[in-house]
Parts: sequence; structure tokens; C-alpha cells
Amino acid sequence: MSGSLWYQQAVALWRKDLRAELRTRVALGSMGVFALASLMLIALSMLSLKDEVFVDALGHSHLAWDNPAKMALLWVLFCFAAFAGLSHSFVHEESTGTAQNLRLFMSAHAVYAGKLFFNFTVLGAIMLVITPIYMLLTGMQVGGIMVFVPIMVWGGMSLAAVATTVAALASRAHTSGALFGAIGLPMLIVLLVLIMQAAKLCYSAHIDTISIVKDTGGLLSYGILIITLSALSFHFVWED
Amino acid sequence: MKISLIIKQKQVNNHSHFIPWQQVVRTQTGLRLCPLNTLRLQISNLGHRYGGRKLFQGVNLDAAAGTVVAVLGTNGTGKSTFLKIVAGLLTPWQGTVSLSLDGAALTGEKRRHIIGMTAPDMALYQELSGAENLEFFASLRGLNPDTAMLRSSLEKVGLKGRGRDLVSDYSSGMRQRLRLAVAQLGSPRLLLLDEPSSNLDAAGIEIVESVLNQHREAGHIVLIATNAPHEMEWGDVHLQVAQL
Amino acid sequence: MATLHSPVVNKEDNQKISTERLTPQTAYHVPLWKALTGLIMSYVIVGAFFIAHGAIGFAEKGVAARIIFFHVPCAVLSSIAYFVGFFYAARYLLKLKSEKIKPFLDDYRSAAAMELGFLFCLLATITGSIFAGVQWGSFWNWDPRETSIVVMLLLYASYLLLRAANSLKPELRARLSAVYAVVALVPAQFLIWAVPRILATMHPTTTLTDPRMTSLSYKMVLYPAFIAFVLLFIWLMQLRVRMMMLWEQHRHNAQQTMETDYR
Amino acid sequence: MTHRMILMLVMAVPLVVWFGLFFYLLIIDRAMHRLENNQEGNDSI
Repeated sequence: MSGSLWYQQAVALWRKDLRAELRTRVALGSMGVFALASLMLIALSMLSLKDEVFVDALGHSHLAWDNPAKMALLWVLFCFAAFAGLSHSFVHEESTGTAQNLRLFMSAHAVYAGKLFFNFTVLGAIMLVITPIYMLLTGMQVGGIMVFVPIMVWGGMSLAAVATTVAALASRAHTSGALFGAIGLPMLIVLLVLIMQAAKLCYSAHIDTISIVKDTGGLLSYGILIITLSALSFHFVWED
Repeated sequence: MKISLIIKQKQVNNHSHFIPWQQVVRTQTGLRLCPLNTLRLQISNLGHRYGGRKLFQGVNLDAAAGTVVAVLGTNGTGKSTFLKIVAGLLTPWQGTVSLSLDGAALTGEKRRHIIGMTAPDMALYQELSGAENLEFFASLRGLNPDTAMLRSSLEKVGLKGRGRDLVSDYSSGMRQRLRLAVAQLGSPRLLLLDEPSSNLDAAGIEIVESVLNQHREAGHIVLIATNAPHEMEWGDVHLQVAQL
Repeated sequence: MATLHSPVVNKEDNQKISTERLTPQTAYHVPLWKALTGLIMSYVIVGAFFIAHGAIGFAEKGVAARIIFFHVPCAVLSSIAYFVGFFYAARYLLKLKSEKIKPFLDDYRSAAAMELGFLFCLLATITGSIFAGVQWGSFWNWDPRETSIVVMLLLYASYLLLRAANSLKPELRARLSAVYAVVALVPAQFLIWAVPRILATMHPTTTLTDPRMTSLSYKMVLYPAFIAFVLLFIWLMQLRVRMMMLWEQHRHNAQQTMETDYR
Repeated sequence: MTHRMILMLVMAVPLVVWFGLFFYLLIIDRAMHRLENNQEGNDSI
């Protein structure tokens, strides 16, 4: 018996989490209801902005409720939905005492990988359902599909990575629920700025190479760096 | 804090020239042969503290293959903590725990894969069934969790026919049996049992005893943390963790 | 203080101390660099009013915007503090991994740097807001640098919050906050370097990088201002770390007394 | 009052604040120095 490799363990953890999630639907349910409710709230409150026009510093006038603005609010929605549900993955293991078994059976980076992909799966499912409804209600356009899809996927991945890391940190403290939102938000604001900057590419007619590199590069490197640093330091959080 | 090692029976003979592929182990029932391997658990000067509170200090143990060690001590002396340190779940405050197989020290993943443990605070997934729990942990060990394997390991702990029920519907005795089944996955060479027969009925206690004998005969090392007199009897060696 | 966590107290030591107590203590001399901090900072304050001449580009022509000499060093220090905190946090984790010891001193240094980062960040925000109110006519404009310094403030605050939440378990607190300091380096980097460059800003960006942009009279005050603030930062950090160590020592002593008393 | 005198008066404010802070820090420094010396060999207060 040689034992299994870390990615096999991560897949096993992912499958276990998915099975438990489909049975109890704690994370999916809370995130789904949260996302739908805030979707309605956004759509209703932005009705009055529909024909609003603002004039920028250069004298050009724009629609206030344009595609980038709609995209920004969609991502704000995702961020809050992620923070409503994704902490469950770690907090549940710690509070029910099953984390000890995982520590005995699995290496720390396998746990991190498994939880990250589980969170990404849940967030991806929510995004797949919410995005079309949001586009239907607010009239947001896809714009350049070759930019839109990668931004949605990588943005979701980075969001899941931030949420996973912060959930792991918060689950070790007594007051995990309150802490989770508080220590995660500063990291999310930066992510949001980068996503919005990248999302503007979907709706701009003339895209030059420099702006693509500058705007998507920020988002891409942010996600990669967060995942790398979290994976490197995860065992300090996980083990005693 | 003082620790005394009481050796009830003679220690294992590691240098038997006469039977090189087997080694002689003397137990309560007399002499016994077990397959030769030089699995060895060495604990030297182990001590731990929580915050500023000392639990124990200067614990020493040298256990060879085929030994059952009973870890004794009153409540609050840190028996469970001691087992967690041996399992690698906690970093000790001082001292070392080393596990070696055929002279080579086991570390990291290799070490992780030969340790099985049950403890009252190591819970299983309530939202999954007993069989699903077993399947998950078996796949973490790299085993192939097919139906036959799950059925046989459930049968071994007397949970035949209850594998499909959710763990949340189990009684505390059944949960203890399932914990025992999880700890035995992959037949770990070092088995750590924290109060193994708590919540168990007479039949369950017999199961624990047969598990112990199996592991002893296979040349594994078993540590039992206990207060119950019948569990103390199982130990070949007693390790007293006492509070002064 | 390498033996911070394992000081062995025995009877002989106690005997020795009781006699030692009667001997006079080592006298306190003001260290030179601390005196220098006081002198340079005083020079900067005087210089800001009487050495620096007016610069081009301010709302009122020919007025030396004196708050710059306090605002800019504070803003720069608020980002340097993060690097210092990160450095010690990373060192803490590396030591923990390799040496299997608990290097609490590095944890204290990291925490002290983060606390001071929060303080200087707050000062930079306040002085910046005053300056913006005079220069741009509004105390808050959502300029990218203003946005990023507020998020930076939040980042420091959440680090301190994480520490406060785990204050009962010092060892866990040290590990968790070190990991947070390491991971939050990514957003901090983006706040310091990327965000002000991606978005259009009203802040002058070349003042510090291009020496030709500032006049000699400005440099004569601004550069000593940097030195004074860095020295002040080091001093404050040293005080904070010493205070934490004294507090830890006190806690340890209290525990020792408890253990001997209730035996 | 000349412009220079007004400047002097305004300058006095941060200068006084800084002197206060400086001596406050020195006092803390000195107190800590004493405490540390006290603690060095003294583990049972």
C-alpha cells in the first residue's frame, strides 16, 4: 500500500463535498437565495437610473447605467453571494469535528486544492444561473464573447480563491462568521477593481494590445498570486 | 509530572538468530510468533502544554512491532493529547516522536498512510451514510472502495446491513463502531485508539479485542488510551501518564 | 531574548536577585539616533516654514504647501510598513518550518509594523484630505490614490481584527496573522503600485521618481523629512516590540507564580 | 504683525506638538529601560 497522490485526495474531497452539498444544499441554497434577492434589489433600484446621463471631465456624455456599470454591480452581487455561502466549506468541517479526520488522512495542500475546486464549482453553478437572469432583467450585453467568458471564469476562480483562503483563516477563530466578511472585504475590493477594469474590454470597440495586457494581466496575476501564496502557506493555517 | 514505564511482559526480541523471518513475542497467553519487521515507535522526552498549563513532561517509550501499549492516566493528564502528538496532529512542546520501518525513518506522506486513529472528538460526516463515509476515507488512503470491500469492513465491526443509513441516524455505539472501521482502513501499522470501547456493548467490546489481536499478530503497534480496567488488560506494556 | 519561552527559574536565581535589587540600576542615556530624530524633525518643521519656497502648480501661486512635508512621508511609510510587516511575517513562517521553534519576536515585530502602518495610513489620509480640500476644493474626490489608501487602511484594520479575534491563543494568532500578512501582500501590492497607475489620477506621479521636478529648497526639507519619519517609525516600532515582550514576560511570570502557588 | 511673525506663530503649533511627543517618547523609553533591567534576572515579581 503506497497511499494516494495529493490530487487524487483532492478529487476525493471534492466528490465528498459535492455529494454532501447536493444532499443538504446549505451553501448552494444560501448563496442562491442571497443572489436572487439582491438581483431583484439591484434591478428594481436601478430602474430610475435607466435614462440618466452624466458628463465626464472631457465633456463627453455617457449613459450612467451602461454595460460596465451593470457588469460592476453583477460582480458586487457575486462577491456578496460568495461571502454568504463559501465559508461553509471550512467552518462546517471545524465545527462538526470532522477536520481532525481530514488532518489525519490528507496532506494540507490536498485539502486546499479540494476545497478550492469545490468552492469554484459552487460559485460557478451560481454564476451560470444568475448571469442570464441578470442580463435578461437589466439588459446587460455580452460584448466581446472572447473577452467576456475568460473574465467570468477567471474572475470566479480568483473570487473562489480569496473566499477559500479567508474561510480557512476565519474558521480557526472563535467568531468565524463575523470575521469572514471583515477580513475578506479589503481583498475583494482590489479584485473588484481589477475585474471591472478588465470587463471594460468587453464593451470597448477599439482594443489595443497594450490595454489588453494591462487590464487582463492585472486580474490574471492577482488570481495566480493569491492561489500560489495561499497554497504555500496553507499548512500553517490548517495544522496545529 | 512523572512518568513511569511498567513493563508487564518481556520486551520483543529483535535479534533472534534462530527464526530470522519471524520474531518471538511473549503475551499474556504465552509465546507467539509474528512476521519479522522492525517497525519501531520511539518517543523520547515528550512534553506538552496548553497555553501555560503543563500537561505532561518527559514521556519515554520504545515500542517494537507487535506491541499493544496501554496509555493510562486520570482525566485531564493529556492521554488524548499524547495520542494526537503520536499521530502527528499536534506539534509537541518538547521531545520527539519517531516512527521507523526496517531502520528507515518514516516521515510526511509515508508516515501519514500507516497511521489509523479513533478518538471521541474525531467526528464522521453526519450527512453521508456509513458506507459513503468509509468510501471517502478509503479513497483518501488510495484504496479501491468497491462494494465487497465496504461490505466486509462494515461486517467486521458489526454494522452489516446498516451501511446505507445516514450517520446522523446512528446511535453513539454504532458511530463508535464506524470510527473503528474507518481507523482500520488499509490495515495501518500504527493504530491509535482513544477510549475504543466507550459507548460499546459487550459484542462491540469483543470486536475491539479481536481487532487488537489481529493487529498484534500482524506485527503492528497499537496504542490505547484508556481508563477502563478491561481495556488496560489488553496492553502488553503500560505507559503511565500521571499527574503529581 | 531567545529563551523567551523557556526561562528556568530556580531558587538560587531568586536569592541572587534579592541582593542585586539593592545595587543601583544601569543609568538611562538617550541614544544618539533618538536625539537625532528629535533634531531632524524640528529642523523639518522650521524648514517647512522658512526654507522651502513656493512651488509651481499649487492653487495659490508661490505658496509653499507645507503639509507636503508631512503628508508624503506618511504616505510612503504607510506602504513601507506593510513590507516590514510582511518581511517579519514571512521570516516567522520560515523559521517555524525549518527550526521547529516558536519565533515570537518576529511575530511581535510584524504586528508592531502593521499597527504603525495603520497609524501612518490614517495620518496620510487625514493630511491628504486636508490638502485636497485646499488644493482641489473638496476634501474627498475618489482619486485612485485616495481610494487605494482607504482600502489599505481597511487591510491594516482587518489584519489587526484577525489578531484581536485570536488573542486568547498567542501561538495560533501568530500563525494566522502571519499567513494573512503574506497572502494580503498581493492586494497591498496592487494598491500601492497598480491601482494608481491603472486608473487616472490627479496626484503628481513624478515628484519623487524624477528629482528634476522639485526645486532645491524643497529637496532640502523633503529628504530630511523622510529621514526623520523613518527614524520615528523605527523608534515607535522598537518601543512597541519592547512593550509586547515585557507584557509577555509579565504574563509568563504570573503563570509561574500561579503554578508554584497552587501546587 | 508681519507675514513672518504669523508664520512663526503657526510654526510654533507643530513644533510644540512635536516637542511634547518627543519627550513623551523619551519618558516611555526610559521607563521601559528600567522595567527591562528589573526583569533581566528577576522572574518572580
